[in-house]
Amino acid sequence: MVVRSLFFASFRDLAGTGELAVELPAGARVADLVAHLRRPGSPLASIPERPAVAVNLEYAPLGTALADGDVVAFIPPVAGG
Amino acid sequence: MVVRSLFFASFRDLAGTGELAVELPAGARVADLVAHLRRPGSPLASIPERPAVAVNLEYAPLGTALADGDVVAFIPPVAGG
Amino acid sequence: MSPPARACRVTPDAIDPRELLESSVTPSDGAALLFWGVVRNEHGGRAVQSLEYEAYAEMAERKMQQIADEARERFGTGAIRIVHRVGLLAVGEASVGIAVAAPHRGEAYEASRYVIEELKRRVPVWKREGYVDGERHWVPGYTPTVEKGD
Amino acid sequence: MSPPARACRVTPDAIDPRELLESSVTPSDGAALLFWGVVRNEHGGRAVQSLEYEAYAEMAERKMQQIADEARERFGTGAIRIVHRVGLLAVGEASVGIAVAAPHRGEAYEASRYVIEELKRRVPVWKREGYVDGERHWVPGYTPTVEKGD
Repeated sequence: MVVRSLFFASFRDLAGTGELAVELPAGARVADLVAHLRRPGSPLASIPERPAVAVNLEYAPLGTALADGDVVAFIPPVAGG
Repeated sequence: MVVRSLFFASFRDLAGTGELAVELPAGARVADLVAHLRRPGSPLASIPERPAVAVNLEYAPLGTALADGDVVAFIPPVAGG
Repeated sequence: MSPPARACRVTPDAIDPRELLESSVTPSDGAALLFWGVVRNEHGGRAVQSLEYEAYAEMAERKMQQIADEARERFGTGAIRIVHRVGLLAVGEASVGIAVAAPHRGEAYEASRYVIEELKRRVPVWKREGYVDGERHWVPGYTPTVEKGD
Repeated sequence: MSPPARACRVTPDAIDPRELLESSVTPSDGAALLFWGVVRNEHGGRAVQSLEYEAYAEMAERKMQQIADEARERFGTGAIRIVHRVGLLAVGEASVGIAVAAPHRGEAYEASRYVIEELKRRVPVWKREGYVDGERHWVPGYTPTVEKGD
């Protein structure tokens, strides 16, 4: 399956892009996507081990199972207002 | 001496006017002006015995001594906002 | 910093929220809070059609300025402006606008609340409600307390 | 009463305080409170020249609407509208406007404070400060907490 990964603010600066399509094995969870992005040599290797993540517009725990086409946004610490 | 007495809102409705010039003996206090206005037969006979009063734009106790030309405003309960 | 000239006003004109905010905020402020009092369609269970505000304008402006100064000192805010409208207002129109600018938002909330509560207690303004049946009456309010003993 | 369509928005356009207030107030409201967040000229002792706001707009609007709905239910207010600006803002410009209408003022103060505090904790918006020397950096913020255990 393929999930859309979105990066904002400082995470986008690291990634060098706002969006990546990532292929993952069936049954993968958010934690697997995080591990994939943090692999040694990845531009996102330095993101937190447990980043805040939203799946399809809602904050979601790292154990959340992913499905093909899901949109997974990586949310650095927020600073609105 | 003569003081200017101002009436607002329900007090003006009672007085039938917004302003009266009142002649008072030298040494008169606010309480004397109130007593004068509340005398039997006066249109203002029904105002409270101890109304809120401002002398020259500041709330003032009934014992305040008056001087010629003072402006004494009778302040019914306020309801701004 | 001293407040702008005529920071507190009684006026027959409609209140402009943008002007109130922009004339209050300075570059060192991070927030402003605007209290916007509006005419409701009912009071004490009775349908209100209009509200007529009357003020002892000269004293009201002085009292509003005193309250604004107290709030600025007590809560450490930036500029505070208070505009109270007089005359005949329709339901939904603003009767009072209070802008409080501040470096940080906490002070703005406290000062704003202080100003509206004190305004209702001390500022010589009155309102007369007009009902749908044509009757009118003065809304009972607070009797201002005179600080010094009498 | 349900809030007006698109009560909560992310926009690159300047925020209009009058529109925010007037679209929130209904005839049964007696007060509205407008929180107005503005760009300050300094942060952590450093002179700020501009602030650039970025949002995950679709999710930010959804979160702002959730917060508005929570506040309406919790404090019993009328309509709540939240508009957050994105893009490059100068000192003094408004980054966020929050209008809370209510029959009585007490609820408006509580709900307004709730909305701005929750907005800062949960809404996916970021800001990058630009200093006078040309340097820029992302302002450290809150890490949103995920409610369900992971």
